[in-house]
Amino acid sequence: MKLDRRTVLKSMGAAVALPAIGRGAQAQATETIVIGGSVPLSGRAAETGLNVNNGYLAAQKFFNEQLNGVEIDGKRYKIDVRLFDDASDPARASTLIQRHLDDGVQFFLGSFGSNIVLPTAAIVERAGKPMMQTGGASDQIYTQGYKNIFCMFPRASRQLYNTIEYFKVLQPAPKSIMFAMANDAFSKTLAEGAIAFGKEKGLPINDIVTLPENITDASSLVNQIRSKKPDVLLATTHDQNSLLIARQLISSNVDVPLLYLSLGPQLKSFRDALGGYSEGLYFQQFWDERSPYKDAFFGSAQKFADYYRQHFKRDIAYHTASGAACIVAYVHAMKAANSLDPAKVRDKLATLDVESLYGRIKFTPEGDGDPVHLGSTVGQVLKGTAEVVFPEASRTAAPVFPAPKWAEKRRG
Amino acid sequence: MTMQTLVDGLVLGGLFSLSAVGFSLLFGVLGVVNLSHGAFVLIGGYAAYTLHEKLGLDPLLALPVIMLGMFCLGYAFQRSVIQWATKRASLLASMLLTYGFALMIRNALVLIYSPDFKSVTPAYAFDSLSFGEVTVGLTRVAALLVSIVLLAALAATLRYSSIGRTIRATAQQEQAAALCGVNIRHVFALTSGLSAAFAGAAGVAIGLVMPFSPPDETLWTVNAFVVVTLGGIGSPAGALVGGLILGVVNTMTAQLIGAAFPNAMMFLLLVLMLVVRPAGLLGNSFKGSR
Amino acid sequence: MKLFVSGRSAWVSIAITLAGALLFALLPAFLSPYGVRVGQLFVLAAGLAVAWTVLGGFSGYWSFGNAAFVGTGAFVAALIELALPGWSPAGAFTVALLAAMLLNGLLALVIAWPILRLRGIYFAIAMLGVSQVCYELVSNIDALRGALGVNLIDIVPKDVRPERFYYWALLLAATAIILIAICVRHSKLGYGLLAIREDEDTARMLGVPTAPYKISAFVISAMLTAMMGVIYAHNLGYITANSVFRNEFNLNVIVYSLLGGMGTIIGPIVGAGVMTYVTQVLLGDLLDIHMFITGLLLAILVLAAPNGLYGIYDTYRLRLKRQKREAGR
Amino acid sequence: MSADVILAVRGVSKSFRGLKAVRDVSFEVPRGAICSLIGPNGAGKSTFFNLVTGYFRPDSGTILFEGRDIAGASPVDVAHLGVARAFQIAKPFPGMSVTENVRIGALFGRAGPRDVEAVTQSAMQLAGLAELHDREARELTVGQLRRLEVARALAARPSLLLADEPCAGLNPTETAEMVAILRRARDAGATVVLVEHDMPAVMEISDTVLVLEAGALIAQGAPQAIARDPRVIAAYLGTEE
Repeated sequence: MKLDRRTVLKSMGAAVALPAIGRGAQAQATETIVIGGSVPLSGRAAETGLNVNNGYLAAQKFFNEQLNGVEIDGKRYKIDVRLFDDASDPARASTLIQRHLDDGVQFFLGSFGSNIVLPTAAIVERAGKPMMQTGGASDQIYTQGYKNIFCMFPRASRQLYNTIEYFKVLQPAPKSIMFAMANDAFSKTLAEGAIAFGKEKGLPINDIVTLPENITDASSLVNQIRSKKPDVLLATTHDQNSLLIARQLISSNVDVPLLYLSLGPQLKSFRDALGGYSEGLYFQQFWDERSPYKDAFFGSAQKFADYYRQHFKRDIAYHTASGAACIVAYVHAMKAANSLDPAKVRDKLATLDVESLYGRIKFTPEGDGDPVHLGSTVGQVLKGTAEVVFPEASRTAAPVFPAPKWAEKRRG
Repeated sequence: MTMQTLVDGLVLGGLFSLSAVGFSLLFGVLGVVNLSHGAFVLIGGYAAYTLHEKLGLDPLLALPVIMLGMFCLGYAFQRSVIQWATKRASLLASMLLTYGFALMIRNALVLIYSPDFKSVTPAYAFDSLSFGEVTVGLTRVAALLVSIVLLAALAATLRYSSIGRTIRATAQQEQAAALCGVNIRHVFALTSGLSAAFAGAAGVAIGLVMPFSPPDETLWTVNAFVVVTLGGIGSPAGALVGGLILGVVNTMTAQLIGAAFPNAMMFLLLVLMLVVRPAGLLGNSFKGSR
Repeated sequence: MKLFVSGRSAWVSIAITLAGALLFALLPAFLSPYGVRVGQLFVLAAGLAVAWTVLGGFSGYWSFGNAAFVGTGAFVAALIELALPGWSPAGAFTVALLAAMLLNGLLALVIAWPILRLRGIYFAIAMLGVSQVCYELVSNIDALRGALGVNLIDIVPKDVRPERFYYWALLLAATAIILIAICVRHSKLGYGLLAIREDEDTARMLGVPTAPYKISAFVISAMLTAMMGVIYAHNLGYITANSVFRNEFNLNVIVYSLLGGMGTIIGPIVGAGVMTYVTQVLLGDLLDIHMFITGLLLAILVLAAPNGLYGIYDTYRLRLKRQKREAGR
Repeated sequence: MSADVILAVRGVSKSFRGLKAVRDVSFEVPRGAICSLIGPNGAGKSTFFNLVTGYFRPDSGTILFEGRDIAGASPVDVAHLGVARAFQIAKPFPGMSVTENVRIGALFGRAGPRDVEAVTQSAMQLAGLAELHDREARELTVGQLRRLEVARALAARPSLLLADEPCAGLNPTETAEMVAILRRARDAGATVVLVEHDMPAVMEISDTVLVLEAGALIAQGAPQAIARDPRVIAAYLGTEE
């Protein structure tokens, strides 16, 4: 996975210089489309960073090895994804993105974390190159008037629309809903968007708790739940914190009829850690490998997952799929533009409407994912697997509400 | 509800105490501020995870093994690296050295275990104990007990055993101890070994109670700072007092001011304490408070 | 009263600094935009490190919490800009910058009195605590927007490329910091601080008013650090508490000084240059082990060259001097 | 108190955790004198210096410097009033040149800002350091360091110089040099109080000798008289009990 600077430069030269100079001389050499970008492989965001990273690389591998590259305007190209670790440091990310730009990279992939994505997006936007990303969903990115930045997710404040719709149709209707949000840009915007939408829909959102970004103890949240007895707890927390909250709720024997942890139960390691207690937990489901999506290259979501598992050891996650979908989106746009001109590819990205392994790729005019097609569904852990339970159109299983109490699960 | 919060705080405090006592010992005896302490704590946690996953060994049974391993690691760390740094550079510079090691350990943990969180969940991880209105998770109670037993054992070792007496004498009068034929390097390394062993034990207890991932090392180093500053330097009692106070402050702040504020309160307390009484409530058990 | 105690060497240093700054100002003409961005990182690092040196290097009070001033400066500026919506970018920026520096000076003044009574490791810990408190408060108080993040106004003139503009802005600020550091070093204040570093009790007996001197240095250091923080934040354009209250800001400034030479002004500049080159350029490609290598470098630095590059040069220089003297006899 | 008494100590006591380091000591030092403070180790000589320079606050008693009570004043204030101290273990600033070291003394002493250079130069001249002006402090020998220590103290233009064992560890040539320097300092206008173990030097230089034992002043007078005083001899040799 290590990149050698010399090979980077060499292949950049191939990608950039050759189309301009005579093509004929080296017609037999395979040309490459270089796609550059950064991911956080160290620091707090490394966990998701690695998923995004693997998604990018899996798609690259698939296109190059299974499809022998991609054909655009009658020529075959290999895809060359060049990534570096930005260590979640925005200054480092900006510097290294600039290096890619200087080296002539025409297409970019995004990092993870809005405070990294936004400064790098500003640089790429100014240079007039497109950026496909799957890690910066905070609303701030989409209020800058950027034209070249596209995200596989809807902006954070719109991501829980389906979830709120689901709460609306719950029977019996919940009498009180509690929100707990981690204190970072993403989790906060996610929750605040949902709260605003929920209140608009007339949901009884009675309590809002802000948690630190990283917690070592969730007992105060547990105590509040114990005393207020909400019917629904929606926690927008990252998986490590979600697990801590779940464990403390279980061991304190405090039940919530609908426990929704936005990040966590999607992961197999999370469900394994909780064993039988994970049964009935709700979560934000962006993607499931069993989704009936057709993909022009991979075939289907399921086939992508199978391919990934053959070649990568790390568990698959929805960020893996959305990462791969970034490359797929690029290839669709390049084919549609029949060109590798970044401005033309950008125009095709903006009007893209195509089904992929990750879902129907369609962006809003501001560049974030369409909230209907790329928004999240409501997931629930049922019989140990992560199922989609809402909206009904994409349902893989019927929801269970209220979920069984801890005591029932303890008995087995 | 207040009772519950208090108990939650004390239980959390037990973990803080155990996680800080090694740091405190090293600081008190050698004057070395070990910024890789949190990384040592995590090594203990990951060791417990590995033994539990691969051999099915219960973390509480694995505890002595891990402490022994960590003791050797700490002993070697002092004899090879820290000793060299404190001799050639300053104590402040040795802080940077240990920061370098923290970075290396953290990176190594990411490479070995991936950046994903890990958790150790034995069968009893989800059980709880109830006393009237108050309910506490069983693993948390176990962690608290481990803390108290180990801290008491350490206190007894320092007070009554010959090794403990030598360590205390060396801390107070390094040169005098050397004149009396004490092998200072050996004693310092023993202290460092003990420090690491207790860091490892804390890692096991933490692993039992909560999920962890490599970036957490910063958290446990910083917590150790606060505990030591609150309680006092170099003594198990200081670590216990500091840890329990910190735990209670943590849960009480979350309950009364807001769940987001325990950390702010904790550091505010740290700064206030440094200003009012830099050597902590119980003072420096070795060097006489300033 | 005379500005400088050791007048000649002060003016020589000032001249060298101005010449150097001019040279650096011309560099973007020869560098790729990437080179300019690396230049930004270097100038930022050098400015922060020299600002740290005014207290840490001169007086020996090692602050492990200068990120407090970077972050507080950045957020004060951002929030003030939010409060001045109708203003021209240049006007709003100027007000924000001055206010950020002033407020950080005040913050430093308020905490200086209790905190500077602590010495050595206790001062270091207390500053670490201060930076954490600032971080936690900015992240957790909604009005301060540390968690959600905040956009800063765009102050780049239309026909200037942003990487160049910020390179020059950071360079200008860093030059100002270096010049101020030189003035401090060669003034009575500087001599007093050096005396404090060598032996605070002796300094007091020589009549050095230690408390006001330490506080002055602390306030200057905080204001200069905040100035860098404000420009850095504008360069990013959007910041969350995590972007500016970075542990790296706390520790790297010390690393630069140690590497280059503690207590000198040239030391942190050289250290910043070397470390920026190594971590951003040499290790820029390494995906998963750059943190490991940075840690290793730190360890080697402390173990092998505890007095830094300047220490190596200094030993060599002393030996030359001695040889010359002996030869002259 | 007559005008030519520069330092008057009245009934000063100081104890640490019950240990009486200085007990009820009173004496006067006339302006322009060289006065030596002798006594066995632990007799309280250094504590006494620390009391005068404001490093410790006496438990009781007054210390009048030029008629002003300085007991408990801060070291900085005491220094500004004109009391300078040369330490037993020389504490120069090692990374600085000899000139810079002496200059710090001048800067924070009583010379006007415009006179700093002149004062620095004359103090170096007086201490015989002119030739070593660009040498760095860490390059100096023990004897040179001791002279640097005195020069730095003198550069403050003190009216009272407290010298803590200026001759300790010096060879006879260096000791003679130091005695000459202290004489020149006195001639330049400073009253000198020194703590010293080197008896020949004490006998040669002192106008008055004060003897401390176990914190108490047991004798004072001209050097010859002190040398014959049975209490002093007993204090040094130990009484037969």
